[in-house]
Amino acid sequence: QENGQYMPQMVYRTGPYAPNGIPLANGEGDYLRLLNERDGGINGVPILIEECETAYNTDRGVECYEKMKNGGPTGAAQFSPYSTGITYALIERATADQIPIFSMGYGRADASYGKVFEYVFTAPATYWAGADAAIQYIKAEEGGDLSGKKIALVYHDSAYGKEPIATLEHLAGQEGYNLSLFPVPHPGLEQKSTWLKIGRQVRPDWVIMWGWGVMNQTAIKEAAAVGFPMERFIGNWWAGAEPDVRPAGESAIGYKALQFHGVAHDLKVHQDMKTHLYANGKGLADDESQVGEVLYNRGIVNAVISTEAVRTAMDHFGNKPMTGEQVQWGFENLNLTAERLEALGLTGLMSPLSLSCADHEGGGQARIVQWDGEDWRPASDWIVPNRAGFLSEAYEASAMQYANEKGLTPRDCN
Amino acid sequence: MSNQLRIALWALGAPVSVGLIGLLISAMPLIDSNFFFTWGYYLEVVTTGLLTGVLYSLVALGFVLIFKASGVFNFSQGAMVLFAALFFVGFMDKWGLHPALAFLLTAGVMILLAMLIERVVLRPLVNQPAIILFMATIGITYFLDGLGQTIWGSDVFTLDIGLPKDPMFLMEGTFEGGVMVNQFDIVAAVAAGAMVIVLAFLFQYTRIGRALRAVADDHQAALSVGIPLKTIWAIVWSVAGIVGLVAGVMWGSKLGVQFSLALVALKALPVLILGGFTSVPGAIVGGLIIGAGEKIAEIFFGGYIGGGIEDWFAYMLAMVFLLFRPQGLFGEKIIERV
Amino acid sequence: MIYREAGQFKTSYARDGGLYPIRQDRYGLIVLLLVAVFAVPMMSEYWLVTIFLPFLVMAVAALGLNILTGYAGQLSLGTGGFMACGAYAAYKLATAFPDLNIVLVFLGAGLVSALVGILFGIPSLRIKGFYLAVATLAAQFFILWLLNKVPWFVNYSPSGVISAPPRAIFGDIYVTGATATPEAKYLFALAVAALLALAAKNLTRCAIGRSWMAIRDMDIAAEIIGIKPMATKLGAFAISSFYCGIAGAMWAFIYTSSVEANAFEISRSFQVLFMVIIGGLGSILGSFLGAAFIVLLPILLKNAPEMVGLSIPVDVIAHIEFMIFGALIIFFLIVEPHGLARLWQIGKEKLRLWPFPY
Amino acid sequence: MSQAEASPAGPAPGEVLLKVDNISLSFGGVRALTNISFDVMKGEIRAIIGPNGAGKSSMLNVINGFYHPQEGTITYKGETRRKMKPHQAARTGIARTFQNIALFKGMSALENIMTGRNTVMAHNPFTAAVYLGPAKRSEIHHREVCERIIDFLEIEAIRKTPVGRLPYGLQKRVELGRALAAEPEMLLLDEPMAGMNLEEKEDMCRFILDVNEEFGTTMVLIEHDMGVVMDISDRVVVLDYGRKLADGPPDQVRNDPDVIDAYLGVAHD
Amino acid sequence: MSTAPVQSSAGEAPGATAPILSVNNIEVIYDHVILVLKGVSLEVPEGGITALLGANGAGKTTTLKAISNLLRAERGEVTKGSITYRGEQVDSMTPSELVRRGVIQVMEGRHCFEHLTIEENLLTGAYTRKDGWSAVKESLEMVYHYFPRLRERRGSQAGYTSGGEQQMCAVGRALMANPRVILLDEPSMGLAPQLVEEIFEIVRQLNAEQNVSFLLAEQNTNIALKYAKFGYILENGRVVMEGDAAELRENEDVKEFYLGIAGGDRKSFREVKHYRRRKRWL
Ligand SMILES: Nc1ncnc2c1ncn2[C@@H]1O[C@H](COP(=O)(O)OP(=O)(O)OP(=O)(O)O)[C@@H](O)[C@H]1O
Ligand SMILES: Nc1ncnc2c1ncn2[C@@H]1O[C@H](COP(=O)(O)OP(=O)(O)OP(=O)(O)O)[C@@H](O)[C@H]1O
Ligand SMILES: CC(C)C[C@H](N)C(=O)O
Ligand SMILES: [Mg+2]
Ligand SMILES: [Mg+2]
Repeated sequence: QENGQYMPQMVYRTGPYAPNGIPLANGEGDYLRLLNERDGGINGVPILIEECETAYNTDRGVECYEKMKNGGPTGAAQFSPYSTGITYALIERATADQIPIFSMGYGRADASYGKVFEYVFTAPATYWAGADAAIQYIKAEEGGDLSGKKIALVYHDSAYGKEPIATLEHLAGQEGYNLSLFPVPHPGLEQKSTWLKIGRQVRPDWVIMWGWGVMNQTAIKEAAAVGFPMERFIGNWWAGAEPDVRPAGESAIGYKALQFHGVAHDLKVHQDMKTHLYANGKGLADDESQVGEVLYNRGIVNAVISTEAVRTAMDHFGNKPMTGEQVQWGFENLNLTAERLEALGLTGLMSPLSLSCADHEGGGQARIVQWDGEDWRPASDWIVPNRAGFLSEAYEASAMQYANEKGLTPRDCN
Repeated sequence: MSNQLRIALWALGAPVSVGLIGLLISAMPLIDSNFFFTWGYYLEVVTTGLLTGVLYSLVALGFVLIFKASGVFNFSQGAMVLFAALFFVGFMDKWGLHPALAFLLTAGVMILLAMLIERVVLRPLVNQPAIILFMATIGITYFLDGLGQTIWGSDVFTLDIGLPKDPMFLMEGTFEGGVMVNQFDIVAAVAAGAMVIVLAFLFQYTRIGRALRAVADDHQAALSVGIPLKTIWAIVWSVAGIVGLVAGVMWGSKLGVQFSLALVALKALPVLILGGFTSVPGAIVGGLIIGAGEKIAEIFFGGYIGGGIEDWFAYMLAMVFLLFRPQGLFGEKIIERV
Repeated sequence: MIYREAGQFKTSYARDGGLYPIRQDRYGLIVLLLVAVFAVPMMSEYWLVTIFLPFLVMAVAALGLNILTGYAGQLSLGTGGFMACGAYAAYKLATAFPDLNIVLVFLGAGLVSALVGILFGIPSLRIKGFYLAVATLAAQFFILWLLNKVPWFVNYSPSGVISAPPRAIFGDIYVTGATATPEAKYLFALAVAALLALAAKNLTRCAIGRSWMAIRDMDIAAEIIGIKPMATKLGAFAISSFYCGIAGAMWAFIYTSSVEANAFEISRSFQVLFMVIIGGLGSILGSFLGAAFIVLLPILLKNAPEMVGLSIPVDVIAHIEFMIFGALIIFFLIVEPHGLARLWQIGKEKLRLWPFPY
Repeated sequence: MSQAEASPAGPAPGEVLLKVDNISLSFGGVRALTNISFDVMKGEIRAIIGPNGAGKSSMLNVINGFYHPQEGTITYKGETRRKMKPHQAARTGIARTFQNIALFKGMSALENIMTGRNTVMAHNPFTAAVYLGPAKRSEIHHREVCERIIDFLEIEAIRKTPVGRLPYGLQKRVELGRALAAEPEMLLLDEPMAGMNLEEKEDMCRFILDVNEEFGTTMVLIEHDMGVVMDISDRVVVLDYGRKLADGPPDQVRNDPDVIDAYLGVAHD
Repeated sequence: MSTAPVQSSAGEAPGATAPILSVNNIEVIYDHVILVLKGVSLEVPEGGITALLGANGAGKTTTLKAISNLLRAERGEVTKGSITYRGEQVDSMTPSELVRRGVIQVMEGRHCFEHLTIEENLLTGAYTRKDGWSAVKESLEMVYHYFPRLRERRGSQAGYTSGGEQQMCAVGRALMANPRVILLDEPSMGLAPQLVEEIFEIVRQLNAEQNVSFLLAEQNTNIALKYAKFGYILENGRVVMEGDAAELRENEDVKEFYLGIAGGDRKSFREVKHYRRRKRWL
């Protein structure tokens, strides 16, 4: 068997979510390839890359997991399922198999509580943190007072879309706004009634969307069709990429979205991609111009965090392929400082991050960006989610409930 | 009762029932003081529903054609819509062809496809039970989904044939805020309507039409009187393919062209059973009822039970109608004899 | 030559009515079971968990649908909905009564689904054929919606995801939950599937099965010779949903361990329908063959290029897999519209005549 | 053939088993039956004849509850009924065969015949699923009954053949077997001999007569072969365009000028 | 039988005139395993009426379907031998081509189009005709003339007509194609006695006036031999006897097994006390 660090990728390049899944997978894959091409792998250990198609489908995700978990000399370093549903399905298995699940900006928010969820990592921000950031932004836009305002949540009617509800409800109690909920059944092709109701009856001050796939572009089109102002329409970070706005054309101009990383096209990492991969025809994307798109960048970020976790582990355990258990250690001791990011050519794309045994989220920040018809432009500063306050309490409470149900005893992190 | 008569009755009865339902709903604020109702809004909901319904009909139409003509429940209609749309945008975007040319070329592709399906799938399966043919069309579905995407990829294509997209406000004098309708929907509805009328004529009043119905009843007997199944099937599937193309263009410019487009077929199924598998006008009437019904239900009542009820509501609505007319509103009566 | 029944005389109706009147078949089955019990668990975890488990679970679902569609002739696309019922009912039962034996949990889940099945079977008294098929989609969509909407079903978990609590049989052999070994899960699923298959075989070879088939083949004539359409159809719905419910519970508890309602969406219903049709309508064996075909084929297709050393991008593989899958469905239908089970039977007939062609 | 009326030994003649009174049935504009009345005595073979489309089959459908007449009553075993579901009628002892063979195509001959016994078999899904025990006993018991019917109809060789593959004549025979399996008191036969050759018709007649003699089963028979009708029936009703044209013993009917006109064409010997 | 003009000699001996249809030693298998015809040969002379007789399951229907190429739709196939129509191999033609060239089959068991009205059923019969609406109309009138009952029920859906009416419809539908050769499969089944006579009269008339050839599978041996000129007897997938209709009628075996008049008189059905021991030519 080939020697190297086995880094399997779960991707969806087919099915209803393919338009969003493809750039994600390309970004992640390209970064891994870049490391191999440019640096000969991680700390000299080549990366063994394998893709498995899940079609954003939970049982195929499980199948991929089972197929790949023992790959390579040491088994899978980590899994990034790119689906909240798959994440849920894998948490127990992966914990039993001692393989980290890296659910970056999705999955179970309470998994940030590392004492219970040893093998799950949520860096840099969870949905709960995201929801909080969105409300903070709205509050600022409304001049600091939300009481009596109407906010609507349009969400993918699945485990994913339901994640922010509790947070938004909690904040509604605190801030005094009115929350109305609009579930959109998968895959979200038909949203006429949702938007007729929003645009002509409820007429909320703001709409937040937790959407994915076609649902996003359909929502933007329908919102435009009922004349809802794009400036007051905020998607979460999975509803704020080029495939979501481009199909809506002109009408998407002004649409906003939450991001946990920056917008950037010409960082060093992108240049490297072009010179080391695309110049030799080794890039995954059809076209060089796709390097630097939002989801592509997100794929890079995902790969950066996971490979840096591997590197951290290697620094500790030695430069050889790491086992899942060792990578878990790497994640928990990951400290991506500004300098490190600069060295990786990522300044502007990522903010610093530091994880620990107890905190698997790492303190990421979020910002609002806006679509101008050509590109995304920052529309706010970096927002710090209220982790010091209610969020960490909520994580702990929810995680403890999980522990109780499963009969787990939280570990001691000191 | 003849179909013509029934259609006339519907034409009269529909506005009346829309009004009556409106009256009923307008009484809701008596029960729930937060209930939102204005006549303008109600009309908006109804028109939106009707216009969406017509688009469902357009997809349902493809099903009807093939069912009527061969007794095959063509599950691949949705895939054909996607396939046609993929080729259409593919020709436009990747090859840079003029829309009209792309349309013609795609129509050609669909005809080719129809001939292929006839040769490879239908001919060897002649005289097999309906469920087997149904299954075969599911096979076709997979094949087309795979083929279309292998050729053109699974990205979203934006399909813009220059139809207007902005909302339009009617009757602003009568209702506060006017009644908002979508121009695009109107264009689509007109196209669908025209299509239906032409097809209804073609199939009801020509020699071919009769032969098609004969084939649907009994393949073997149709063969025995000399009806060339080969040609008939190639024709029908071609027409269904072209209907699929039109539906693909309409839905594609609404939703963008990508995999999920095939799923609009699921929205056409309740339309289909409500109208009756065998009736072209039924597809339209069914579409209107389902479209308006599901929108009214979702918008006015969905909130009470958590929302997102459209999908099953359409099916339930269709089922309720079926309990009274098991063959659908305009379907051919199911013959029960010993 | 090998397959000769000559010389095997049946001297009583009891023997003739036996499960496998022909000796070769009987021995074949025993060997198969022995292999399944002793040899298969030696295979790799990957095989057990991603191939054999879903195969067994889906085979149970296919048995259920085959009873309804293959035997009783009621075309249904609501299988996913009934499976979901079973999964959620099992979850509720298991969490509400932590001490309840897992076998009873499964039975209970089956019964709940059976009730739901009866409810959604009522339209079948009036609606037939494809109209019924589309009407059963109402069940499919409604059940999923309901499970998604009412938090009680998921014990108020905000995500709507249920995950199987660990449960054991014979005291300490865990068959569900994270600590259960793949072997234990597999053997448990095997036992459930085998028992259910036996029960299905029994049901279909006696009076009940005959009344189902009568309704399927010619409902009016069946009624005229005295078969009660209502009892028969609803009975078929009930038993079919019972099977599907257990399959759903197995899916949630043994196979994926955690599900959201979406796991049972419409494509699941279609998947089961494929199994039934490809395997053979009205055949118990067919349910298994169909399930094997539909579960194995995609995995095979997905891994085939790798096995022969080709590296093709996953999306291209996925698309080609679609195409091949579709083409194979059509191919098999053309070769034998009555399914794999019939192909098997014809094969046997040929063997019997061998070496003569007919 | 002069002994037509001399009913063979059987239950006391004269006892009316079935009486239809003033039955009228129409479908939209089509009047299938107009004011039909006749009766069937216990143990007799009663033929219904008439031109095509006269309403014969419809009459049988009325008797076993498949069609519901707009007017008129049916009195069966002394009980008058108006509307009844076919399966209820079957449970009162009425069995039938069909003009267009209505066998269950997916089953073997034996299974078809066993299905005929459904009205007398228990249906308990729980015991059936386990099979051993009560279900098995019942299966075997009923199987024996059916095997007797199979012997009687001389179709031993095809008992395991799927009926779809059988030639027409044998299918008709299996259908008769299925009806007999219900041990009916009254058997409605709709053209049981259509599509048979002479030899097979003779066999069929023999079966009908034997059943009639042995079990005293009352028969209502529709047939276009006048030879058969005149030879084996006790009394004949003639329908024409939904009306009753004549009713009486074969000899009388065959010489009735109206009947000759409307149906027989020429006097039949 | 006074009308038979010039061609009356056509049926004398097959082969004397070129046969319009000839079946040479064909073998038919259903479902790849069920061998049904084991070498059947027969000929239909131009302008002849040929009867195909035999017990149930002998293979009459199968033979007809092999000729009209409908076998494929039943998953049956001709594995040996050949069938020619006017010297051309039939198996290269689709059923619809055959109909266009004048060979049409009336299928056993009626097979009407249930959802079409009687009149629409009849009109589908004229699908392949190219000679204009008025000619079709004429044929329609002719069919209605033959079967007045059909005229009465012209507007009813065929599925709701009586068995006999459907049989008339099936025969009428074939006549609408204006065929040269008609393969009639049990035309008399389910018809009232006077209609049976009528159907055969129609056969004779078409044969005599328009020189239409017939291949006739019939259980009613009596009447079939009365109208046919030549007959074949099929048993178990083989032709066991053939000859002029008149000859066959005199044959003792035929008399006994098919006509039921062995030893002089016809027996009453009531008196057939013993079951006949079947004698078969094997
Ligand atoms: N369900 C129905 N709907 C409409 N018309 C019907 C229906 N059933 C029977 N008819 C009509 O009623 C008349 C009588 O039909 P029926 O089947 O009773 O005739 P029959 O005497 O059995 O004729 P045959 O000897 O041809 O079988 C026919 O004209 C038929 O078309
Ligand atoms: N589709 C089929 N599949 C299998 N076997 C068949 C099929 N059709 C006919 N057979 C068999 O072929 C044999 C000949 O049948 P065929 O219908 O040709 O007989 P026939 O002479 O027309 O009889 P009948 O007088 O009953 O119509 C029969 O034994 C029958 O069981
Ligand atoms: C890319 C995905 C992780 C986003 C997705 N909608 C989810 O399941 O959370
Ligand atoms: Mg009749
Ligand atoms: Mg025949």
